[in-house]
Amino acid sequence: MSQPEPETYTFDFYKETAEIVAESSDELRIKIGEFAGPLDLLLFLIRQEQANIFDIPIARITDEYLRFIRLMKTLDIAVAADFLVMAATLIEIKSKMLLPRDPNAATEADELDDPRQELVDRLLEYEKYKSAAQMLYEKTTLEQAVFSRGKIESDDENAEVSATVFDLLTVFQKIVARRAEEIKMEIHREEISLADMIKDLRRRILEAGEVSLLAFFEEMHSRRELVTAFIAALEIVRTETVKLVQKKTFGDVILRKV
Amino acid sequence: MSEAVEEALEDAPKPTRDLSELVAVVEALIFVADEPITTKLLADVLDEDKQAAEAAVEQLRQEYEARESGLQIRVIAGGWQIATRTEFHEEVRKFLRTRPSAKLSLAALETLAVIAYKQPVTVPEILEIRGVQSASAIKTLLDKRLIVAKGRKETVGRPMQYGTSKDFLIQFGLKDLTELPSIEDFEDLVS
Amino acid sequence: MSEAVEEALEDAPKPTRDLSELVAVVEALIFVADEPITTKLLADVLDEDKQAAEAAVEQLRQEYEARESGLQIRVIAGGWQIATRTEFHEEVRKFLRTRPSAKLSLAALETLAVIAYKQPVTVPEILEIRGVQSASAIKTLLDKRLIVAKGRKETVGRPMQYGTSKDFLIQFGLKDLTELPSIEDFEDLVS
Repeated sequence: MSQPEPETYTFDFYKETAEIVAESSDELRIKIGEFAGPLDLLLFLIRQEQANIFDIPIARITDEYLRFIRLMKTLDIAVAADFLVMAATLIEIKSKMLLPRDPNAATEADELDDPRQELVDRLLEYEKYKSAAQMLYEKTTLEQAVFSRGKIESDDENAEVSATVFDLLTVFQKIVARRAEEIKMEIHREEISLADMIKDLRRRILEAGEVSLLAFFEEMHSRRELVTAFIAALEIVRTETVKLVQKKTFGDVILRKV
Repeated sequence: MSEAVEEALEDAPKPTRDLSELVAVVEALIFVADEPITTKLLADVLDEDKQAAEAAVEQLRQEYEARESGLQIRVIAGGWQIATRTEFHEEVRKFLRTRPSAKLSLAALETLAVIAYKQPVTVPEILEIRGVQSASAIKTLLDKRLIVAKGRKETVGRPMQYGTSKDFLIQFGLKDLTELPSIEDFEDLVS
Repeated sequence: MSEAVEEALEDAPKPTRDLSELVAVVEALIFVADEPITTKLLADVLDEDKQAAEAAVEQLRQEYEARESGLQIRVIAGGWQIATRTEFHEEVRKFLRTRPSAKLSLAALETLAVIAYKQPVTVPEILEIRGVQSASAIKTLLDKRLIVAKGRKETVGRPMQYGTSKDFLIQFGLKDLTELPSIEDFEDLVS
């Protein structure tokens, strides 16, 4: 698949799920929908490369994945952290694959030790639910062709809401919020620029040797600041001698001075 | 649908439905309508002549009569409607009375939410939180046995305190009160 | 209903309805019910055996099939319901001026699939399978009443568990959860 710059991606789960188009040569944004998560993106890349899921060309896929992440500047932040975790996982697998194999180890044990194995298992497990989601989508589409009766008189006698515990909580929260409205206070915070964010992060990594990404993100006060923090982290990994380390799957990602 | 397509459809010949098909689709439309539906509206929606629509409804009405069903097709307020037959009103009324009802008005639901999360709580305290009088909602909740009196509060006027009942736990599928979702459970979801 | 009344009813002779009368009254009740009505509830309201009610509904269902009506009798979410036939969806939609309701996002559908197959399931367990935070998807599913809280898991932090609701069955046209294909069936599709 050779596509000229600017890059344009489309993919089709059911129609209209994700399409990433270039608005200008250097600014890309998500037009419709989004990848449902890092595993979804990974499956897309593997398919795009026409690679075998049981023998993932990890170096190529990792490069593609990181390139993609850089493009997704305007990505929703809650998702971004998970995408970064996956980036760290891929980098870790890639580096393990580069390690010379122990010549004394038996071939069979080697296969068991394939650093890609855990990821493949997760992808296969995930893909089952992705297919199940597609099945649900088809069912609900079919069901939308069936209609139940219109309102009749006796319905009005019962025109009340049927409540669940979730309703209790949301209703309670709304009441509390309604009261809090009266004592609302606006707190304005100064927005920090990307350059300052990068400077600050760089200084902290140099001073402490490492910085927890999660802790760094948690300090942010607004969605905007989070976006800036996320881009700053990507920039630092790209331009500085800093690497992403993850101690265990789903664990925190650490930015560490090399 | 683009305008061009719509125009093309308007010029298109009338749909060719035979009577039985027309009767069936007329039945579906009367069934989903919230209010009695006129023959003219039926004809318009189906792109049929008014006479054809008229004939179809009449055919449908006769079929309902002939098969001695529990339902009837009737004219009311100038339109057609499906309704239960009068012979079965006793059973219908009995069903409507006994149907399970975990349903609450919004006022009752709000009051119940406050009582569930703040129990034991007095009427003045509920007023303080909701900002509106809750007397009739409290009566409804007591009638439905969702709340119970929990003794008096040792304060000025010794107001009665309320809390949720065992029936409340059963109706909301809770083992005990600790199973009520907390604000923390939904903090991420609601933000 | 008080115990005395119940006993009186039990001693009372069963009502003497012939099958066609029973079919008709069952039709009336399914029609007025605002959600799918179970065979048991039908039998209770009519003071009939469950088998008799069952036979009547089945008879009714076959009659609807045979007369090629615009409507169908079907089982959904464990109960009986009258609904339009799929063939007429275009005309019905045109009449109601509705579009197919907003699609769930990919993330919400995936989360729903995990919850449907793994229920009761906690938020961290969903994260493990999807590899991504699912909070906003869960919020959407709760708002749409497709999922409900199912108590707490007795583990560290006692996290809330989720499962699918009756509305889920209704909106996805399922009789019950066993109608879902087994998750292992999707393995073959995985390349």
